[in-house]
Amino acid sequence: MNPVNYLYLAALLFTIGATGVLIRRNAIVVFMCVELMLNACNLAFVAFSRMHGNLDGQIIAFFTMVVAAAEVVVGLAIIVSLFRTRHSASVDDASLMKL
Amino acid sequence: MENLIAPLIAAPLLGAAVLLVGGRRLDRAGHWIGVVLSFVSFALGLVLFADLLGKGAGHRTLTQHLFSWIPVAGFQADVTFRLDQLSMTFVLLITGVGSLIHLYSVGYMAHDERRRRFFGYLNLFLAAMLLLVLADNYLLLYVGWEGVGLASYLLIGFWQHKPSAATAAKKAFLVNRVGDMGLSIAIMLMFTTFGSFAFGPVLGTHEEPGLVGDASEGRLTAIALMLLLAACGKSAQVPLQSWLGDAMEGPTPVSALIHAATMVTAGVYLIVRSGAIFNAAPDAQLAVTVVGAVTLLFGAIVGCAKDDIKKALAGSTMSQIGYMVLAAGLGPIGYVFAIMHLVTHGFFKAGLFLGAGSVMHGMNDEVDMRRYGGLRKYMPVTFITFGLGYLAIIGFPGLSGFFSKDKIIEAAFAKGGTEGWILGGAALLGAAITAFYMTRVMLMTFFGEERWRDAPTPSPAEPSVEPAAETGGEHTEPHPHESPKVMTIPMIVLAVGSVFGGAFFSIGDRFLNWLEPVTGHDHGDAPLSAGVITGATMVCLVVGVAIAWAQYGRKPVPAVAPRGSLLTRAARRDLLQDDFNHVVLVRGGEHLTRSLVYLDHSLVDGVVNGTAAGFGGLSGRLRRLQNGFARSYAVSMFGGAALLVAATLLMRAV
Amino acid sequence: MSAHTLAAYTTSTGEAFQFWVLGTVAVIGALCTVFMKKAVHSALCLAGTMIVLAVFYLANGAYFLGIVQIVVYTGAIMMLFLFVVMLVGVTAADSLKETIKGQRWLALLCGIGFGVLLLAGIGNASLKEFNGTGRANANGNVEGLASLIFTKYVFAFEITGALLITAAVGAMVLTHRERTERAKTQRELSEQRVREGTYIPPLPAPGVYARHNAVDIAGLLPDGTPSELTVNKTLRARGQIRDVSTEALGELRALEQRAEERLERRAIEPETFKRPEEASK
Amino acid sequence: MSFPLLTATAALPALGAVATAAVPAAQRTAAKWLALLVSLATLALAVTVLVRFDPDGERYQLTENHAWIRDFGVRYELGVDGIAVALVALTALLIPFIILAGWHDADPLETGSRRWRPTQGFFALILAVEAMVVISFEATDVFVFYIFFEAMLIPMYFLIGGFGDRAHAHGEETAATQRSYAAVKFLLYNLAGGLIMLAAVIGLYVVAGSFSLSEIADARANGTLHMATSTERWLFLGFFFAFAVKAPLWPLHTWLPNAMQEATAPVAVLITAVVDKVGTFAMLRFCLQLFPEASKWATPVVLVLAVISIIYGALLAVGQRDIKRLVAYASISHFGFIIMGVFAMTSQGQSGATLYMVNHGISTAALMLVAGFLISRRGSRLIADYGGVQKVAPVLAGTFLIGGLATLSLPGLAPFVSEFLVLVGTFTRYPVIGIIATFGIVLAALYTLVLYQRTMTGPVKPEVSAMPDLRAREVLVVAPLIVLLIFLGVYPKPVTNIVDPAVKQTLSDVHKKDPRPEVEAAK
Repeated sequence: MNPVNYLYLAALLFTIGATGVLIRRNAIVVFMCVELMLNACNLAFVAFSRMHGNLDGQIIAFFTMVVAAAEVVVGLAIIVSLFRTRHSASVDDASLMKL
Repeated sequence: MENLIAPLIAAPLLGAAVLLVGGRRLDRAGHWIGVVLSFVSFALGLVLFADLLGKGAGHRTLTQHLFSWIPVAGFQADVTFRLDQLSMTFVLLITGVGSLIHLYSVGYMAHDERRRRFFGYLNLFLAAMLLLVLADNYLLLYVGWEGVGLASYLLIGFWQHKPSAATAAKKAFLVNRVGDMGLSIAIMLMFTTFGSFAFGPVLGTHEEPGLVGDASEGRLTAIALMLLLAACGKSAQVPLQSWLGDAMEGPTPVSALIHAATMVTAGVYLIVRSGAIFNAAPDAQLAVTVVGAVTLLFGAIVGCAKDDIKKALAGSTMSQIGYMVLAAGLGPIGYVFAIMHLVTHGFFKAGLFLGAGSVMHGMNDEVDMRRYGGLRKYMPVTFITFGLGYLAIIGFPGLSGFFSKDKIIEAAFAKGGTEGWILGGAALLGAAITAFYMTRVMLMTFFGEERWRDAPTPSPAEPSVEPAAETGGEHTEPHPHESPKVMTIPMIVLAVGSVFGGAFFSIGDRFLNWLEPVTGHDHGDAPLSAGVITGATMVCLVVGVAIAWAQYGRKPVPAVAPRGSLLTRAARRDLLQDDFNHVVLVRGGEHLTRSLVYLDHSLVDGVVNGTAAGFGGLSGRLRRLQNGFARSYAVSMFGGAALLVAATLLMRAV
Repeated sequence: MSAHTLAAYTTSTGEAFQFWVLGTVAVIGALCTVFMKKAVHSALCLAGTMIVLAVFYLANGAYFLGIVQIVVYTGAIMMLFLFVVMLVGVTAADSLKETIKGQRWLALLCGIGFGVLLLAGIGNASLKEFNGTGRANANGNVEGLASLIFTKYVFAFEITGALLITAAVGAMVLTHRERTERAKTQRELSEQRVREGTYIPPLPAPGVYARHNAVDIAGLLPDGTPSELTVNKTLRARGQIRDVSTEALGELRALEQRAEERLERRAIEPETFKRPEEASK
Repeated sequence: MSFPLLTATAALPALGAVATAAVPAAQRTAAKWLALLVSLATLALAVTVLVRFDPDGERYQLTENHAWIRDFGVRYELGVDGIAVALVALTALLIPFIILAGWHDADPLETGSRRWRPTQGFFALILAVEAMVVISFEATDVFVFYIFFEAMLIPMYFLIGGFGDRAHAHGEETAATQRSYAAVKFLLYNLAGGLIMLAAVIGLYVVAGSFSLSEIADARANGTLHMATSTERWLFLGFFFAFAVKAPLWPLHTWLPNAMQEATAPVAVLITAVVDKVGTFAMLRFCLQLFPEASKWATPVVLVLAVISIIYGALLAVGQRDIKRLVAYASISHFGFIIMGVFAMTSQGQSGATLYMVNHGISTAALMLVAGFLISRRGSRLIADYGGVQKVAPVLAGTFLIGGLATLSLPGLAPFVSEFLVLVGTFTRYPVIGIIATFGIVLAALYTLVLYQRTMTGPVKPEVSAMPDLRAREVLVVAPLIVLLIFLGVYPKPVTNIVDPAVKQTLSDVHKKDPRPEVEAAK
């Protein structure tokens, strides 16, 4: 099997995640989809590191995870406070800046 | 001596300035200032005349250069005056008749609270008219030309509170403007052709010819025709004659001075002055004669039909000027006689108008001749002077009109060829008609039974012109009375002039010898002898008078105008030519402007506003995209990303 | 499988098998993540996908990452998600039906387009050379990473630490609600209740007047209608209330009829008092 | 170096504007007097310029030249030729009258209407406009000219939009909306022109590598700077468009009637008599000097447009019901004459055009200001609302008539000289166009006399029966203008003497000579 398939898989997952971001209204699910996209990227990085035979790709993936963790923490906090104030976790309700 | 020319103009100009700027404090003495100043310039004129007579025939030309007016590169217009026999003649006529009419106006306008202003305008007119005849180049003449137009505008519309007067004034100015257009184009043509428009260089003098000789005939014809157009405007010749009738809205002295004696003859002056050009352009000359002949008959016919005494006289003025223009069109044969008739006409027509004014003065400003009748025993002086003027104008042997008009008819025949016969015939016919309508006026006014006794009110058909009629509906039984001295004296003087003027000029060809150096003269070969022509004229005269007597002397005149034949009705309406103007020019113009205003708003402006509206709408649409939903923004982002990927791939591919 | 075999251009059939099986699972999981109605289910599907990915990491010789993926992601982050879902999600059971016009179609269009493009890109990318992580992992994957992190990427690493701290603090700041006014006393609360006309007495226990005394069955009011008050709020939100009141009502009506027939008197109109939940609404 | 006279002429009103604006709101009258004094002082300076200027001397005199933006070679370069001097003098002359005429235009309404801006602003803005106009007449650096040519719009915008007629036919609200419409229209039109010009200015810099008028002109003259024909034409069009909007030339004229209709009479005078002159002046100075060949190439089209403007403007003036609109369209017709004179490429035409700019300034000022006095008395701009004014207010009527006669260019009044020069100048080279333009004379008489007849003559309307005659202040405004009109009509030599050498220069720039009279040509 050609390991390029990993890349195809990554692309597929990324696209799915992106579509999810666009069509889901629930902020938490949207977040999950973002995570999915990140993971897809990580997969791609790992596959690349295997192709090039050095570990830099994995390093990047590692950093991605860390950043993702931080992002999730903050993001979820935001969702929670948003929910507290507006009693809804729908991204469509967060449209105060619309004219 | 030539330094007196400027004061000649300055005097009345000063008067105008003082009277118009002076304000109410001059109301009491104002009119006398005007009179005095006009007499001053008359006196100056006499002095200069004496001076000219002192000189030899060849050197009777004075020029006074004041200052350079418009000096631009090749275009040099100076303020220079030129006094030769021709202008001298006019100066005397203008100042002389003018002064008399000033005097007359003192009495005539006695009851008008704006008399000061009236005299201011009169003085302004004198100044402008003098400038016109004394100018040394066409541009300066143009100034005077428009100046008299302005004065006439102000004076016709003197009783501004009457819409009819205001309209008449406007009409006069506008029609004149058309003529002025001709004059200015003529000047431009001269400048492009000769590089100058001063009399000296262009026309030359009788010893050395001017630049005219060098120009092509076509160009000269063009210039001449443009000058003719100008003359038509100012002298109320067909096709620009329509304003003169309405101009009678003005006070009668104005009609006498401006619209009979002086201003309306300016056209003749222009043609005679530009003789050199016309001589070199025979086609143009023919046009001039045709215009003259047509107007001569036109005016006469109109004169026959009018019941308003002033309008009848206006018609006659038109036709008399027709005579002059006809003569002027004949070239050197006729110039002198044109001017001579102009002068005599100045006398008797002014006299007639003053007489008419005096009649109206005594008749509660009634102008409808059908409400006159049998006035001879109530106002004898007026009757006599008016009668003398009447005899003069119909060319009663021995009176001035006889000499001048007879000469013109001779000259017309003398032109030779068929056109000579046609023109001469027209002139003869005109003489007959003149005799008819003048007799008609005479009879209706001074003879017959007194139709004013049972006159209830001024007939609405012919609204009376004078201000007293403004005092609304109540009409007092008129009790005719003679006018005061201040009015009768000028009439008498003018009557004298109209009796002896012609004889004085013609005997020994005084006038001919006087003018000849300027205008040049040659005796055409008349197909008929002078005697025959004179006889024919006499016959026409008798016929005309007889018909008039048959119609208005024997039969009583109906107090209300009968319906009359088609021609009569047409003639009452100035031969429908006003209606033509109204339908074609006025209506058409209104529609044109209205549609243009609409176009300007909807089309030219619409494009602009349309663009603005378009942008507004577009931005409104674009605004919809910002719907405030984070996800739709995300979609666009994602789409953008997709596009970027596509772009990169494409770049890689190629 | 050893590091040397990985160096080969083609991989072992074992890995191929594993890829195809687990890959399918991963894709399905991802799709479920997107299309599941309830947030909890999405979370679980995502967790599944992530575990699969962890396996793939291992297969690609990224042992450390594989473990971290399991521990950190599925272990920590996904659990965090679940907590938040518990905090929030109960009421946030959102329908999948779209509210923004054309959003879904646009999204799908973009998604498909993007995916196709990516795949095409990878397809015609020249990825012929393929040297495995054998040499890189010669002396242990973790050691390899460590030597890189603490040499080449040390600054980035340090900064990451700062980032994490900041994130933690930020999260606290965001979520921690500062109490501005003193807590209300019992009395004040009761007074407030009275003033607002909410349900004043303590809530009734579930199962009262009911056939069962289960938690998810609403108790019945004297007129036989079920009183939602008796059921836990969360269950109510989830709509997990079993309703047995219909037959109970039927029986009640029958009983009343019999009573009327015997006593010849008109039925007492059940006096309807103001429903607390109505008042609270 | 000597005292920077030209800078002073522009700087004085600018400072005056600041000072006037700074006067505390309480002292209205003080602000008015300050503005008046400043404008008079400026007039004095302008007169000194006029005296110091030597018609037969250098082309550009009293020059000042300092580096400004070195990177773009922009220099603060001032200098006046005969044409500029005349126009600077005109501007400086008119402003005091405008201020005096607008003495009460910016007083707060008794009816506490908030739309009325404070007096200080009004007069400050007028002075600001004066400063900018003056400096754009003096600038010999294209960039400097462009800056002030555009900056002028800002104060004008506020003057038009902020101050309308006190009493408006229908309601303060509609008045305000119409005002703002007019102001925005004015701004957009001129900005559009300005932007195109900006492009051309940049293009010119790219081609010529300098903004200095004299430098470029010399380079063109001695062939060191050669422009491709197409380039020159495009640049010419860029400049010309802006000036044609400003002038305005048909069909870019529609902003003028709105602006003049809505603005107060003094501001209307400011627009048509002062600001618009910059456009025609700039055609003469920049289009012809920088792009002689292109100018000649465009001449036929421009002349046709000019003639259309003449006839079209006059016809529309005849059709107007609103006094100010009528004057506006009359002005469009007159601008047609000016542009025709400029592009006739004859010394008569161009001298006439320059003279026309001056005379038109004075005559329009006279007519429009009197019209303003009239309107302020009756509180309506509609001709139909008047009638028989002559009876109750003879002096007003008289001055109005004289203003009208000047507008129809009666011989003896100043405009006649210039108009006739323009006509002759055009006729010598383009007879047909000259003749068509002559019809404008008749139409001018038509609209002027119709206006006079409808408003001043006829029976007195009850509304105007109590109308007061001109007050001392108003007479003080009108009388000098009328005197000037008569004087320049009888003795225009002072102006022509100054203008002629400059015109000769311009003609030599475009390599044109006056056509010789046919008689000589024949010999």
